[in-house]
Amino acid sequence: QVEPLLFEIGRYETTGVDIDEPEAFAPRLGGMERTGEIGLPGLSEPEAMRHYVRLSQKNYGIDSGLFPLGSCTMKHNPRLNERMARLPGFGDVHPLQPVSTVQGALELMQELARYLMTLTGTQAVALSPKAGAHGELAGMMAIKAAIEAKGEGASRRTVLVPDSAHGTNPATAALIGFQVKAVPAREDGWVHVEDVKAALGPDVAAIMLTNPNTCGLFEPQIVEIARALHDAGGYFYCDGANFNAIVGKARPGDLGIDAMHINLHKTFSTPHGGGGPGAGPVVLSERLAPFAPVPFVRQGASGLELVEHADEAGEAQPFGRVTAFHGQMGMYVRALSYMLSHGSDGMRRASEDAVLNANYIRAGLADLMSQPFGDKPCMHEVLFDDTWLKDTGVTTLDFAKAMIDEGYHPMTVYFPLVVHGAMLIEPTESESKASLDLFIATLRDLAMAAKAGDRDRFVGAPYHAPRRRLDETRAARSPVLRWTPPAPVQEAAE
Amino acid sequence: QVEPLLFEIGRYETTGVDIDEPEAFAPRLGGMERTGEIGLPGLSEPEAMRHYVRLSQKNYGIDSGLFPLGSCTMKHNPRLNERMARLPGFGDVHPLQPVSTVQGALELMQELARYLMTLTGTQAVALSPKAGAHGELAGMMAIKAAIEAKGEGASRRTVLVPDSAHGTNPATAALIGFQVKAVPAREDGWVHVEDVKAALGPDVAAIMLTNPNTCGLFEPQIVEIARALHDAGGYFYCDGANFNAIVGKARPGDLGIDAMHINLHKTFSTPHGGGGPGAGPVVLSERLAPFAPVPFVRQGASGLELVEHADEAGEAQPFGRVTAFHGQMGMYVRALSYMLSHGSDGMRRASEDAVLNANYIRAGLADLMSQPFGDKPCMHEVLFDDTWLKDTGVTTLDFAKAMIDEGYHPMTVYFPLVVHGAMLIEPTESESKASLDLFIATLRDLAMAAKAGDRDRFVGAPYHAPRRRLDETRAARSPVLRWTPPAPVQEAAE
Amino acid sequence: MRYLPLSDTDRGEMLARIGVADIDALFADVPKAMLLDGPVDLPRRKSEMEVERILSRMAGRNVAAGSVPFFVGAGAYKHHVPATVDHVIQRSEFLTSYTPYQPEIAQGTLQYLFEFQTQVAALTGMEVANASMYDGSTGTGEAVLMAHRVTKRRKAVLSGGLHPHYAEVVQTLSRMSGDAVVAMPADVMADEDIIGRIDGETSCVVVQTPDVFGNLRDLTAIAEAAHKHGALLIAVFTEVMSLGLVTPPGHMGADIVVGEGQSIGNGLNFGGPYVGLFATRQKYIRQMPGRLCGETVDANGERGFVLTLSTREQHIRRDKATSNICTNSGLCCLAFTIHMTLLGQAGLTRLARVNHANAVKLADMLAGVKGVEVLNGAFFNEFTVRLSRPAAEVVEALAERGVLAGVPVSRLSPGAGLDDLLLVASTEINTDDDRAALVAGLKEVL
Amino acid sequence: MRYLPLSDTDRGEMLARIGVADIDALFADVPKAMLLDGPVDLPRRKSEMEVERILSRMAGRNVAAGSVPFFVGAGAYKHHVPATVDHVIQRSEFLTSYTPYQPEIAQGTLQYLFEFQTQVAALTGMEVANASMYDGSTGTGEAVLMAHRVTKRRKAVLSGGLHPHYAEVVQTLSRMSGDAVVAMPADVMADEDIIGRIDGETSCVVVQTPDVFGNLRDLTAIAEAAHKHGALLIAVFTEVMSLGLVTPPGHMGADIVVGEGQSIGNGLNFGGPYVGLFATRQKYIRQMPGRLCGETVDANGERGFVLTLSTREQHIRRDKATSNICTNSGLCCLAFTIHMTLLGQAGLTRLARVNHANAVKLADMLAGVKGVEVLNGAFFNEFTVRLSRPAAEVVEALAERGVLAGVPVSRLSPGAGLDDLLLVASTEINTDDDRAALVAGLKEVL
Repeated sequence: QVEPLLFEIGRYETTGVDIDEPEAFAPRLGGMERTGEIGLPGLSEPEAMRHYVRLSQKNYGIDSGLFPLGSCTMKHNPRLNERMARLPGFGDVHPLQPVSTVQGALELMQELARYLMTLTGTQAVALSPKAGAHGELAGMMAIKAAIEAKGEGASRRTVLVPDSAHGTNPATAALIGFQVKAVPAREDGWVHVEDVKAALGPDVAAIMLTNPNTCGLFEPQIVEIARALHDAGGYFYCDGANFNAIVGKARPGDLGIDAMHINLHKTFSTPHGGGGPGAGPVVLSERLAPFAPVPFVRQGASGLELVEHADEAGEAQPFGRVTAFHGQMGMYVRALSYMLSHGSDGMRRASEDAVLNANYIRAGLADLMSQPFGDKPCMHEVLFDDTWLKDTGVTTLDFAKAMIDEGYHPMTVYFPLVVHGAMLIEPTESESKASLDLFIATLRDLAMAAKAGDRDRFVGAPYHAPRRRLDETRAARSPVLRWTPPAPVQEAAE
Repeated sequence: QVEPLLFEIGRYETTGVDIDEPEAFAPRLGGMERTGEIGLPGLSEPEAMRHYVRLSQKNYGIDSGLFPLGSCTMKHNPRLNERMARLPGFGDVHPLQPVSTVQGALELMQELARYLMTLTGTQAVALSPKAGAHGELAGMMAIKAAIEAKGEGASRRTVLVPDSAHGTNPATAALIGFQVKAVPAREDGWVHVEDVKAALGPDVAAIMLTNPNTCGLFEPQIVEIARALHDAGGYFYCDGANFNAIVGKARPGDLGIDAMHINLHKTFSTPHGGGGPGAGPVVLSERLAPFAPVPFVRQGASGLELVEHADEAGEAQPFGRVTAFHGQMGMYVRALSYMLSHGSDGMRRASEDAVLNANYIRAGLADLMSQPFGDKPCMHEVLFDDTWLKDTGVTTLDFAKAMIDEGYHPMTVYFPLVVHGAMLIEPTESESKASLDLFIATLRDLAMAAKAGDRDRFVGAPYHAPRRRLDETRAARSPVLRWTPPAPVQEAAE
Repeated sequence: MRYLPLSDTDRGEMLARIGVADIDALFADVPKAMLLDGPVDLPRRKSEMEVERILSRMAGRNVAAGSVPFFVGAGAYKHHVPATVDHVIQRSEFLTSYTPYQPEIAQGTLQYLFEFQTQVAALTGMEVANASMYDGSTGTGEAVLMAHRVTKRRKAVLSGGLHPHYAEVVQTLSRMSGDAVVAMPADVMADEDIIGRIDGETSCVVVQTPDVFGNLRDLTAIAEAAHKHGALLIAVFTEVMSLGLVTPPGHMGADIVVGEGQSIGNGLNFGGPYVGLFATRQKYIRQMPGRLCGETVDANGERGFVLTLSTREQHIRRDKATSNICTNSGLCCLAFTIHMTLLGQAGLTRLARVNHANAVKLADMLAGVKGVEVLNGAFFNEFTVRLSRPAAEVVEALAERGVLAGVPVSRLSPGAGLDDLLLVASTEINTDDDRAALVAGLKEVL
Repeated sequence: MRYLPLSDTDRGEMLARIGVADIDALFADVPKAMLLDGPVDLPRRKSEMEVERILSRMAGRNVAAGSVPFFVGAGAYKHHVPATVDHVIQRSEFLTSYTPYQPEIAQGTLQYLFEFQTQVAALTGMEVANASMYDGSTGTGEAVLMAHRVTKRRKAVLSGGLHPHYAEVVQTLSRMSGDAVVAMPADVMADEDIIGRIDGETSCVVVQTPDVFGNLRDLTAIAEAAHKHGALLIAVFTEVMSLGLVTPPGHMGADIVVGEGQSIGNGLNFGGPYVGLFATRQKYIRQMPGRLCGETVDANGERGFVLTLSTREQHIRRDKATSNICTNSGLCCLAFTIHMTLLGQAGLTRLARVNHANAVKLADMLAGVKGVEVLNGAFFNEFTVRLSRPAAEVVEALAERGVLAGVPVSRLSPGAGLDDLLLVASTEINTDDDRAALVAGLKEVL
C-alpha cells in the first residue's frame, strides 16, 4: 500500500495535541503577530501513529538483517543505552542550569573522556563536536591554532590527504583555508612513508590519514609516517572512522597521532538513526591539548566545573567554540553505557570479532570476487572491486541492488574512489557465524548468477522492495524539495 | 525470508545476559539440584533482537492499518498509557509491600473504581478479575453467593443465555455448576421480553445478556427484561464487551443490570498485545455489592486499606478470592490514563464516533452486502451475512482472506453463530473519514469482484501475506505443540 | 480530542450520508429516559501533560522496589529484566495486534507462542505446555478442574505448603462448582503427611515446590502415591527461576505442572499482569484449558503456525468447554520468551545460582542476628525466619527505615498462629549494602 | 559477552577457514611493539544491572528540569513532547537504519525528510529547507559560509542580539577561514544601529528574533538595507515555537533562515543532540550545505524520494564541497516532524499562545517584585529582567531553594557589564505553583 504524504492526508484544523487555550490576556508581540495559514496540516494521534509506523515499515535497519555498509559500522544498538539516555537526570537537564545542579552530567563527561583517552593513549579530548566531520573540523582547528601559536600560520597552509580518504577530510581542510595536496594511492592499498616524505615541506601543516584505512587495511608504516610529519614540523590528524577495528588492540596515541575524532555512533554504537545524530569527540596529543575548544570540564575546588570562556581557561589557549552548548550528551550516555557493558575485555574482543568476521567473509568469497590489493588479511572490512564483473553486463550498483531482493542491505559501493567499482563489506562483530554463512552463501549464489549471464536478475533489481530503482538523475535535474499544493483545477471559462 | 525457530538457531552455551558467577558457596538445595540439559538454547542480544523484530514484521496491528474485528474493539492504543504504566511507582511495586508504601497504588485503584461506577451507574466494582471471561466468572460467582445467601442455592440453578452470546457466557455459567438454557434468537436480532418471561421460573438464577448485543444492536427491551428478571427473583448479568458503544451515553445501572464486566482492553484501550493481558473488572449493583471478592480497597483511619481476608470485610460477605493478588494494575493505570485523557466529554464523543463510523460503513456497503436483520441503524459494529455471496462460490472466509491482500485485517467472521456466514465489522472511533472511505471503496471493489465471478481472487487468498492459507485441519488432527530436536541421522550399521 | 480523528465537518457529512438528522438518531433503541443528555459527572478531557502530572503524583506515593533494599517475595519476585525485552514487546506489530485468529498475518505472535510452549515444557520437564494462563493462581484453579475432567472425580487435596492465595482461589472455585477440597493446614517445616490424605475419591493432590515457606520438596513419593490411587499430581511453583537450578516437577512424576512465570521477563506491577505457565502430558492435551499453538503448513507447503484444538474452547464448545478463558497473557508470554531466549539455559542456570547464593548468604547473616531463627533446611531464593516479635510490626518498622524486609506470614494466613514468621526473598538484585541494611534494621527493631 | 554472538568454537572454526593460526595473525600489520598484549586499564565487562546502577547514580546527581519550577531558556527550552514521538523514533526500522543511501529500502526515512523539509519551509516562510544541521549554532556558521559563497564576499555583520554562543561559533569558524566578522556589542534593548554597519563589503548581516534577550524584531528594514548593498539577511531563531505566533523571517525579507529546532519533538539532553533548521530561497539551493531530499519516480513510475544534489556534498565534491557535514540529525528530524504533525498549525498556534500567555503572566508577576525590572516591550516566551543583585548569585541562591530561575547574562557574556541581567523563559510546562515559587524565591533573596 502506498503511504501518502502527511500533506495529502492532514487537515489544517486537526491537531493531535490537546491543550487548553489560555485565558484571555493582552499579547505583547509588538505588532509582530503571524497572519495567514502557516501551511502545516495536522493529524490526530491515531492517524499520526499509523502514518509513521507505516513509513517505518518501508525502511531497513540493523534489527531487520545484516547491514554490511563498509566504513559505516552498523553494529548492534543495545536498548539499555537508549534507556539510560532517557533517565530524567540526563535527558531532562538544561545545558545552562547552574553547574551545582549538573554534577552528575559533568561526571559522566569526565568519565567518558577518561575512557576515550585511555583507549586511544592520548592526553586530552574535546567532547563537543557534534559528529565525525565536526570532530575533524575541531581537530584541524586545534592544529591550525597550534601552528599559529608557533607563528607559522602564514607559512604552513598545506594539508596532505590520500586519494582514498573520506570526502569529509579534504572538505574539512578546505573549510578552514588549507590547501589540499593529494598523496597518491599505491598498488598495495597502503600509504608509503616515502610518498609522504616527498610531499613534506615547511608548507605542510598536517596529514589527514585514516587508519585502518578506507580499503580496510591497517597502515603498516604509520609510525614512520607520524615520525616524518613530526620531524618536518607538521601534525598528524587521524580519521578515526575505523577505530572500531583496533579498540583495545592498539592505541593511536602510541602510533604517533596528534588528533583523531571518534564517531561514537560507529565505534561505540550510539545508533545511526537514519543519518544521525552522531557525536565526534576528538582526542588530542599533549602538543595539541592546550588548544582544545570551550566548553570543557575541569575539577574545581567545590566540585566539577565547566569552563565556558577562554579567559577562565587558565594556562590553556582554547581556539574558540564549535557549538552552542556542550555537545551530544545523549550520545555520551549511550557510548559510556556501551563501554561499561563491554569493559576493557569486551571492547578488545569486539574488535577482534569484527576483524575475524570480515576476514571470514573474505575467505568465503575470495575465489569468486576480485580484491584490488590481492588476497591478504583485512581489518574490520573487506574490499572487493569489479574486475570480476567484467563482461557480465552487471555493474557494482546492479549487484548491490540484487542483494536487496535477497533480503540484505547492500554493502558500501563505489567507495573508496581509488578502487574501480568498489564494494566495501563491513559485517561488524554483531553477526553470528550462522548469519555470515548465510550471507556468504547468498553472495556466492549471486556472484555465480552474474557470471552465468543472468543479467536480468541484476539490472532490473530490486524487484522485491518498497520501490523499484529510483531515478536519481531526474531528482537532481529538476529538484522538487518540498510538497506544494496541487494547482487547483481551472474552472472552464464562461 | 523465513525466520527459523529459536531452537534452530540458538545454542546451549550461548547467553545474551551477562552476570558474574557467584563466589564459591555451599548450596542448600537438599539434594534437589537439577541435572542434565534443560533444553533451552540461548541467543546473544543482537541475535535475539533481530529474531523477534523479524517475527514482529510478520504481524499486523492497529498501527499497521484498519483492524475491523467486530466485538474486539481494536482502537488506538495511546503510548502515553504505556509510559504511565512503566512509572516505577506503578510498574515496580510488589503486591505484598506494606500498605503504607503503596498508598498511591490504592488511590489509583479507588479512582479507577469511581470512574467505572460513575460511567456504569453502579454501586460497587470488583477490580481483580484478570480478563473479560474472568470478570464474568466473578460476576456470576457474586450472583451465586447472593442466591445462596437467600437460601435459594439449591433451587436456582438455571442461567438463561441467548444463542447469540459470546461463548464465554455459557462456559462461565457451566464452570460454576449452572445449567445453561438458551433463549432463542428472533428475526429482528433482538431478545424479546416475552421470550425471557417464558423461560423465567423459580429455577432461574440469572440471565446473561450482551448489550449492545453481538449483532451490533442495542436491546430495546432491556429495561423490561431486567424488570422481569428482578420480578422473578433472578439477576441480570450483562456482558460488557460492547460497553464501548454507550460509554457516556447510557448507564447500564440505569438499565437495571446487576453485574457487568468491563474489558479494560476493549473499552478503555489497554492494548490487546496479541491475546492479552486484559483486565475484567466487574461492576455490581447494590444487591450484589456485599458479595464482591477480596481483595478490595477501603478508606481507613490512617489512609487507604486493602481488605485481603473475609474476616476483615466488616459487613460485607465476600464470596472468596479469584486471583492471587489485586488484579491487573498495569491495565488499571492504562485505563485510567485513557479516561483522564478523554474526560467525560471525550468518552461520550468516542462512543458517538464509534457508532457513527460503523453506520457510515453500513451506509457505504448496504447496497452490495446483505444484513441479516434488515438495513437499520447499528451501534458500534455492523453485521452482514453471506446471503449476498450465494452462488458466487465465495465463502465468508474467502472474502475475509481476500481482504488481507488489500492490506486490511479481516473483520470477525462466523460470529455471532446465529447468523449464517456472519461478517462483523467494528471500525472503532479511531478511524478517520478518509480511512473509512478507502475501506468502503476497497470492500465494494471486492464485493463486485466476487459477484462478477472472479473466484480465484478469493479462494486462493491471501496471496500477499507472510503465509498462504494455513492448514488448520492438519494442525488439529496431529497436534505438534512444541519443537522437538530432529531425529539424528541413523549411522549405517557396520 | 487528540485521539478522535473526525472533525465536526466530517461528522456532518457522515450523518448526511447515513441519512439521519443527528447522532442520537443512531441511539434510537436506547430508552429515551435512559439516554444521557450530556457528559457524566467526571472531569473533562486533559492534556497529556496534565495526565502525566496526575499519575506521576500517585506513582510518587508508592515506594518502588528498585529504590530500597528489597526482600519481598511470596509469589512475585523482583528480578532484573533486560531492556531488550521491553523494547520488543512495545513494537506496534506485537502490542497492537489481536489474538491470532488470522494466522496468515499473525505468524509473529504464533511463532513466539510456539517457542513459549516449547520453553515452558522444557523448563518444567513436561511434554507439552499451553500458550499461557492469567497467572499461577488461576492456572492452579484450572489445573484442579482439568484433573477432575481427566479422573472424573471431584476432590482435590491441597498441601499446606501451597501459597494461601492459591489455595483460596481453588477453594472459591471449587465451592462455587460444588467440588470438594481438602486443604491441609499451614506446613511450615514441610513435614505434613499429604500421602495419607490421598484416597480413591481423590482427583488430584496439589503440592508446591519451592513451597510458600521456601522449602524444596521431593515430589516423587507423592506422585507414586497419587498414581496408585488413580489421582493426578499437580505441582505448583511461584518462582519459575527455581527451575534453572532445582529438579523440575516433570522429573518427579507430576501430571500437571502449573505456576507463575512473572520472574522471567515481567515486572512486579503490583500484582499483575503476570503470566501463568501450564504444562502436562501429551495424552491430556484435549483436556487442557487455554490456547494452544500448533505447527502446520500453508498452501505452498511452507511451515506455519496456528491456534489449534480450539474445539476444547469456549468460542466453539460453549458450555462444554474445558475453560472459559479467552484473552490470556499474550504480551507477557512474549516478554517471558524473549527473556528466556536471552538467558538460554546457560544464563538461566547461572542466574538461578546467583539467586540461591544470595539467599544462602542472607540466611547465614540473618541467622547471626539475635531474635532471628532461620527455619528452612533446603530452599532456593526464599526462606522463612522466626522473629522474636510479630513479623508484621517488624516489617512496618523496617519500612519506616526504608527497608522492605519481606512478607509476614500473618498477612497471607491471619489467625493461623504464625504471626512471628517472616518470608524473606533474595534475588540477583540484592547487594551487600542491601543485606547489611536489613541486618542493621533487624538489630534495631528486634 | 552479551553483545557478541561468536563462541570460542565459532572463532576456532573461522580462523581455520581463514587459514591463520590465531586472531593476532590478522593484526599482523600493526607494529609489534604497538600491539597491546591484553585489555587496557579500564574495568572489565559489567552486567546490565550494574551499568544501570552506575549511570542512574550519576543521573541522580543532576536536577531534572521536570522535577522543579523551571525557567531556564537562552537557546534550549523545556516543552512537553507527546509520548507518541519517542515511541516512533525508537522503532528499529528508524533507529537502526543508516543515512538513506539505498533509497529503495529507505523510503521511510526519505519520506519523513521530505515532510520535514516542507514543514520547515512553511514554518520559516521560506521556499526550501534542507534535511537538517547539527543545531542552530553550527547552522548559523554554515549560513554565513553560504552567504560568502553566494555573494562572493567575506564579511559578516553579527547583531548584538545574536546568542553569544552562536556568535562565538561564527567567529571561531571565520577566524579559522580567514573571513571577517563584525560582532556588535550586546544589545539588550534592541536599539542597535545594525543597518549603519552594512556596506559594500558585507556578505551578510545576521540578526536573531526573538533575540537572545527575548525581544521580537522587525527585520523588514534590515532586509531592505542588506539587499540594497548586495548583502544577504540571515535570520536566526533559537526558539522555533515562536514561529507559531510571530511573523516568520521569510515574510520579512530574509534570505537564509536558520535556527534551533529542539523545542519541537526533542528533549533538553544537556545541550544535545538537537536539530538545526535551515531554509532559504529556491535560487540558492545549489549553494546550500547539508543533505537534501527530493522527489522522483521509480522504474515503475511510482513516486519515491532520494537524497539529491549530492554534487554539492563532501563525499562527491571533496574540498570543493559546500560543507563538510555528513551525519546530521536524522532521528531528531523525525522527532520534530512527528511532533509537528501532531500539532498541525492549529495545535502549534495554540501552544505558542499558551507559551506567550504564561510568559506575559510571569513578566507581570515579576514586575511586581521589588528589585526586579522587566526590560522587554515585545517578547514571545522569554524576557530579560534587571535584578538588584548579580543575577548569577540569585540563580544559585534559588537553585538551593529548588527553583531554576533562568540564565544570568553574565554566564553567556562575562565581563560585558551585564551582571545584573537575568533571562527568564516560560513555556506551557509552567504552572501557577511554579510562578509562585519563583516569585517567593526572588522576594527572599533580593
